[in-house]
Amino acid sequence: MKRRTFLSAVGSGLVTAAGTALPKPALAAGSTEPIKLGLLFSQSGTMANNESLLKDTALMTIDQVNAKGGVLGRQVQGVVVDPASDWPMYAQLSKQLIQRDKCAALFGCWTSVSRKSVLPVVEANDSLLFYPLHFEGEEQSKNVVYLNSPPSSSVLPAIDYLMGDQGGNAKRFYMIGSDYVWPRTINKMLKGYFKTKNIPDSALRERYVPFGQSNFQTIVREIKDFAAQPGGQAIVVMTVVGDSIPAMFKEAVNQGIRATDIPILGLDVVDSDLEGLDTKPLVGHLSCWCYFQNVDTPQNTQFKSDWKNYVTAHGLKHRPDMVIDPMVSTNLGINLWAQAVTKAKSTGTDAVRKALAGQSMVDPAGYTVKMDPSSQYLWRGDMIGSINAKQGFDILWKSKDIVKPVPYSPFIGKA
Amino acid sequence: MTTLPETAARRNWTLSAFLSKWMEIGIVPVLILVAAYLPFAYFAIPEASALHMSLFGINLIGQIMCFALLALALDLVWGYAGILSLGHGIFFGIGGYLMAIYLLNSAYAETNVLPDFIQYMGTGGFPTVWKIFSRLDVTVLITIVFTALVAGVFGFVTFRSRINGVYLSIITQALTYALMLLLFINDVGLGGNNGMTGFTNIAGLRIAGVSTQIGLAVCSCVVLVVAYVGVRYLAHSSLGRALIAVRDDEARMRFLGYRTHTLKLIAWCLSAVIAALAGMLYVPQVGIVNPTIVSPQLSVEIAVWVAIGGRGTLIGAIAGAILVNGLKFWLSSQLPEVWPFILAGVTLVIVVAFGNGVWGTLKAAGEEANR
Amino acid sequence: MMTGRWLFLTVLCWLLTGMSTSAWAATNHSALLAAFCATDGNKATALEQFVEAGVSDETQDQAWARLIVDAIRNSALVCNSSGLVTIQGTPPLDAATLKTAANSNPGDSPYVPSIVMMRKLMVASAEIDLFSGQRDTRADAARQVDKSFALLDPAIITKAIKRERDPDIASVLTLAMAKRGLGSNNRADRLAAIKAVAEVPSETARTALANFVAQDSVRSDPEVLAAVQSAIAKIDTSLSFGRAFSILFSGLSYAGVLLLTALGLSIVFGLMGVINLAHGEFIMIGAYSTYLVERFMQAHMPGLFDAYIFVAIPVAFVISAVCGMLLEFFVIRFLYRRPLETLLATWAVSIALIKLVQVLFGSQNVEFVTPGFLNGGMQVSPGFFVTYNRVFAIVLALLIFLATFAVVRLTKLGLLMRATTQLRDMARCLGVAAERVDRLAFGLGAGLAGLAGVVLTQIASVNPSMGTGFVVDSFMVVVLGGAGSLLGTVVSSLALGEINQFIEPFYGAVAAKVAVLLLIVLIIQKRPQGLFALKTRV
Amino acid sequence: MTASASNTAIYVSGLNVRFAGFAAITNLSMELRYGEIRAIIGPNGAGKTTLMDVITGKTRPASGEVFLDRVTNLATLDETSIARLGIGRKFQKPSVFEALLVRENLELAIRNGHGYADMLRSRLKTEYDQRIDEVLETIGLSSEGRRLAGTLSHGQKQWLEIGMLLVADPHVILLDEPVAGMTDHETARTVELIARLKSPARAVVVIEHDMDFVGEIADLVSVLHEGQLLGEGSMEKVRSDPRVIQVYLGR
Repeated sequence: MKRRTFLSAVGSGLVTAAGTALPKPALAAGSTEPIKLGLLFSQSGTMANNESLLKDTALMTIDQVNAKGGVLGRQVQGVVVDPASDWPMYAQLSKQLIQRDKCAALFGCWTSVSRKSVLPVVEANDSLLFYPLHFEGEEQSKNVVYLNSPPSSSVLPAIDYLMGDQGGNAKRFYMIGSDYVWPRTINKMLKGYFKTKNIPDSALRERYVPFGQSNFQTIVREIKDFAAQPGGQAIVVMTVVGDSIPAMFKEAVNQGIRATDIPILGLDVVDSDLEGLDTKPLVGHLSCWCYFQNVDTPQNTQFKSDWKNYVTAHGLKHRPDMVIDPMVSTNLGINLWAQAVTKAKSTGTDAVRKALAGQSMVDPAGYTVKMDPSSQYLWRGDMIGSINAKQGFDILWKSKDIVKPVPYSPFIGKA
Repeated sequence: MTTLPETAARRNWTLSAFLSKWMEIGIVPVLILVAAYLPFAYFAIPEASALHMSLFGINLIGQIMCFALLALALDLVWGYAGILSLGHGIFFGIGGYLMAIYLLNSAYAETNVLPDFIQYMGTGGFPTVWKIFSRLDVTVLITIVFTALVAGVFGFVTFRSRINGVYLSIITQALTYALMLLLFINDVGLGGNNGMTGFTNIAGLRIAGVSTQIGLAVCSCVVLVVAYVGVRYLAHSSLGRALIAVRDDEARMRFLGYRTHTLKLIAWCLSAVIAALAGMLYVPQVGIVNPTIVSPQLSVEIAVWVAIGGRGTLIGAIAGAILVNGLKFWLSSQLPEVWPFILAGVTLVIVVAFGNGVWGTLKAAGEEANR
Repeated sequence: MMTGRWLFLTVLCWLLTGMSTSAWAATNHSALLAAFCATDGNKATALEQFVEAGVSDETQDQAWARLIVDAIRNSALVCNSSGLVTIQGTPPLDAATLKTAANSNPGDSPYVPSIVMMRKLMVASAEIDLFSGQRDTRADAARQVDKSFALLDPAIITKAIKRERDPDIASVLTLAMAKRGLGSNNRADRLAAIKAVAEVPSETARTALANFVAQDSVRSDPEVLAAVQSAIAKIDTSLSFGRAFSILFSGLSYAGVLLLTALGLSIVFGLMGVINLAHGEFIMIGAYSTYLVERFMQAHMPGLFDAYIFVAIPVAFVISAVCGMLLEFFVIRFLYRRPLETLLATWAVSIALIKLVQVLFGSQNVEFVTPGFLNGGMQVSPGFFVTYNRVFAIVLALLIFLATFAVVRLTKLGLLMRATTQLRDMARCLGVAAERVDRLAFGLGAGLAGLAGVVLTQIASVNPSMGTGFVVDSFMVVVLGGAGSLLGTVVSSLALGEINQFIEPFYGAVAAKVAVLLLIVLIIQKRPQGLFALKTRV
Repeated sequence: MTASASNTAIYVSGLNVRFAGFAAITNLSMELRYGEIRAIIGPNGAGKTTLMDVITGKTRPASGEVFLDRVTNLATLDETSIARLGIGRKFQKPSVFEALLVRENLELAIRNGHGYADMLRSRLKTEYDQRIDEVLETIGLSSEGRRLAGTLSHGQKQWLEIGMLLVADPHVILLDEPVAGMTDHETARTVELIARLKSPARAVVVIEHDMDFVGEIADLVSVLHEGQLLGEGSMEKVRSDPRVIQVYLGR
């Protein structure tokens, strides 16, 4: 087989590394050596504090799977690497995980940019990347499993709510985001959506700040200005990420903005961003995810206590009493993968992909999530959370049932 | 380099002496051997054997070669003309981005899918300027010219107004920083923070293809060899000596009737072009280009590679780059926590204790032995 | 005639409310709660009932209503499936009796008020406060009611005005009532309202009028239209002044940051010629020292907690100064002859420091509890709102600069510093203990960076790599100002700060930064020695 | 020789130079002629070196003229162009390129900044090579040609620098304290060397403190004091000049 690879490669130059690298785990099925899962989460650099949460969640879940006897009678082993928040390194290490470590599948990435740098690698090697974050959508690869909602199924309901009576009939929208693909795409979609609601462009404003921007003086002043214009209630759709979130909130509070005057819908705000902030003046600002840790279900109580025990048992730096949506997504991802492998009786990409279609389970948010057979997106519930005085979110609104994921939003004019 | 054949007769052969004299030529066949070995190591040698190299490893070597090229470029201006540029990331970046534009063009030609950043910018297609970059050879040519032009303009103005030493370093760093910030803006139209990715083919070959990847790695080695030979020739011509003279006492050179800023400009532009070539080779191998490749961090790091290897010795620069990056790739996957400390420690020791780096020290020892 | 009608109305309202309240005391609270919790019931009306209770004369009703409204605001009120209504807490209380609740079933989550409801709640509790005993409470409440005059309940306000003893509060309330005239169709009311609203120009006032003028009934009435338009014009002018001031102000605060971060460098680089790429890390060290001080005081002397920022100033200075001297002793002093090597060495130090802090504190942002007196800000003039943390930064920057200037210009150390750093060999010959002076100078530079760190904890995010962002800027400031000239540093940071903030509103933060960087590079081309440098021999 | 002695090489008139306030040279006028060796003496801060800086274009005068051959105004040119006009200078502290070989130093001097493309061709023109050999002979470093200039003794460096002037064969040579810190033996050799520099087509200017040395070499001596010309003439004449004695020799 080596020789054939050699010839064909020389002949056409079109043989992928898959030829040599991937069949291994597929063939090895039934043997007793552990099945490897690549965990591609940064433990250093700007993304470290977020992604290391997911790394440990993944390891915890793998332990749980193994505790239940592993899959196909084999133990599962997580191979941890550190891309150090350096986007090209993600591509680099994903290659290493697939080709050198022969991982059956990858779990990883937080930012879209990291996913996009891994994408060509998993496609070239025909492997699977399980991606636990909500993101801009507009993408569908047979080599990526999307565990969180695309905007059209998570963001739009929240917008609708704010435009309704309960939300205060928002008529004007100030969109402030970090300058990269996720906010840009979200806002493009929103603009398309607002058109259908006959909201004039004069009632919209779009601003972007660089990553890690911490000075929001000018922006907040502009927001106050914007809100003072006639034409109805103004709200802020905030898609800034990371360091910028607390900075933006602080400045807004300092300049006297309250949710009752100008509500802020922070699409990427999770409990961890509120750590250390005095949230009393922030009460009422909103966020929307598929899961908030205050949701009251037995599954959630279970998951939260599992996490608490795991953190304390392994003496991890994380807060034991804080669980955020991406962690839940990671957990779901690994479990669904395990189910799929068991069903397929193989770890080969194709088999797993087939088996994955239609897999379902009950998630901590209380919904029965299920994998969309066509798009490889996960059907999940949707929630709107309202910041409370206790640095957390109260659940303001829940979708009745799981929402159909729409990868390609109809509101984004295709170029 | 300063010892000449006739004295070689009365050498007493020490290792350092041998290395310092012969490796400067010897590195050429070594690199060529590596280049020749790569495809062999992948295809012919069975996976079981220790000599076999995974595509991953080969790809790594390819990238490291690009860094070595980058270090070589910096050593030319720093080691010889005495210009410590903290802005070579700019030229690296220019090369990388222009290459990326070409790759996107050819990807579009194949798949007919526009990259997402073009889509959400809503321009509905590539800027017309990009059409020029639809062929590899043309792209390479334009990149060389363009880089030389940019470097030329900056160099001319700066050297003219006699900005040098510390000030020049700081200015170049500021410019690098500025460029990075610019590239982060999506409205600039180069993909912002995500940069550009999703390349499918280069010059008709599938970019992820084994032989393409190996080919690129080999190509990097070859370019490195060629660049090394060229730069070494220049360094040993009396133009090179003039550069050294400028480095050590620019004013004096003026009183000898030299237009020192012209001398510097020549070295500067050449170096910039080499850096750009490094970028062009680097991007298709990592499969993504984004603003971090013009981060001030990287640009300083290049200087560190050179310093560690020993500046003004070309081969030292190459050795330094290979050493540091090899270690980096190895360690940052093994024990990421420790890597920065090691790098810092080594740099400090070298800078404080052995001013002229590993190779420089070796050389000195070598000449000591010959005296 | 007009007033007559008002009088009549108010009397009527008063009678009504009076009756209802007296009727009130009898009926029990649980009915109200039931109404509020009823899935089909209208929460808004239920809330009004609570308020009525709150403003009734029965003190225990008042107290109860106050408690319930607060409970709802803090989303602590639970409508149990069992029909029982409880207030979350330990122990949970029965909302009706305020006795410890028998059992509140965990499955039931509290009622979370929507934004609209929150607005109502805000007014509601303000309205209740209007009847409290404390004057200040009433004053605040009045201001609150005035701010959201559109939502207030006229009956209650009139009642409040009637019994209000304090003329100021009363007048505020009357103003609020008058503003409601915007809603009426009576021209006189409208004109009065316009006058009332325009009295204190502000963004909200403008919004109110702008929305008002959008109505056709207003457009059709030339007199009102004229009035409202002139009012809007008046507001706009004062707002635009405010806007100009705010730009100047933010420029000033940006300049303050630049000055702080550059000051240390202007000594280390400007005077000593050391390219300290670890400068940013000294800033970071200063910030983390502040963090330690904060944690410590929170744990051991919570009483004085707010003062931690001042305690941190000397601590941060000393810690980073010591780090600086260590660096000088172990590395820099070997490199004074080779400035470019100091660049590499300090870079190495910086990455090591960053990693070290990452290992010790983790790479995430450390969050600071802002001292009370730095929270919020004040409306200086319409449209010109200054936040206290920025004022703090500016003031501190100024003080620190003056101190540094004094040290360098007036003290013996300063003299020795300038001597050694400028004519190293000469000073040595003159028997100046150059080594010690160098160390002190470098320490001073590092210490100043540390101080910058202290201030930055209040206005920027603090993490191990925070320093890298400041290095380039600081160098630019020093280079532009002219190496070794403290005044130059001030001037250049001022200029850069203002320019930057002037550009930002139009082209955004990044463009502003880039523009400034390029500008500097251009200036350097013309004046390689910076703005403030003397023409000297060689 | 007497013929050429009359024609002016450097013509300075009404020269003023200021640094941050203080006046280094005030209203100085003097002529340097071909074929003579001129010594310029004066206490520190008299403006000797500053004068050289002005002639070689290192410093721009506040006012006044500096002409070469009465035609080219040097005050408007930069160092490079002035050097290319054939004005060579030797600095006070030996400034040879220590990282280069002795030969390479001379090579740089002989190329005199012409033809960068040509410099890429490593081989040197044979006539250049011969010239360099001669000069090495003259400065007595023939056997040191392949040594690093940095390894030379102080005196040898001084000679090498003079050699660098010789190979370039300039019309005007300015020497700033050529024998400072030399042993008597070295000084003697330097005197010979400088004597060789003298030719009808060349003006040689020497700044020196060592009076005996000046006496040995100089045809004419100019005394500067506080940026002004105090006196001019033969050594004897100058020595006997009371003002000179008072401000300078007196001490």
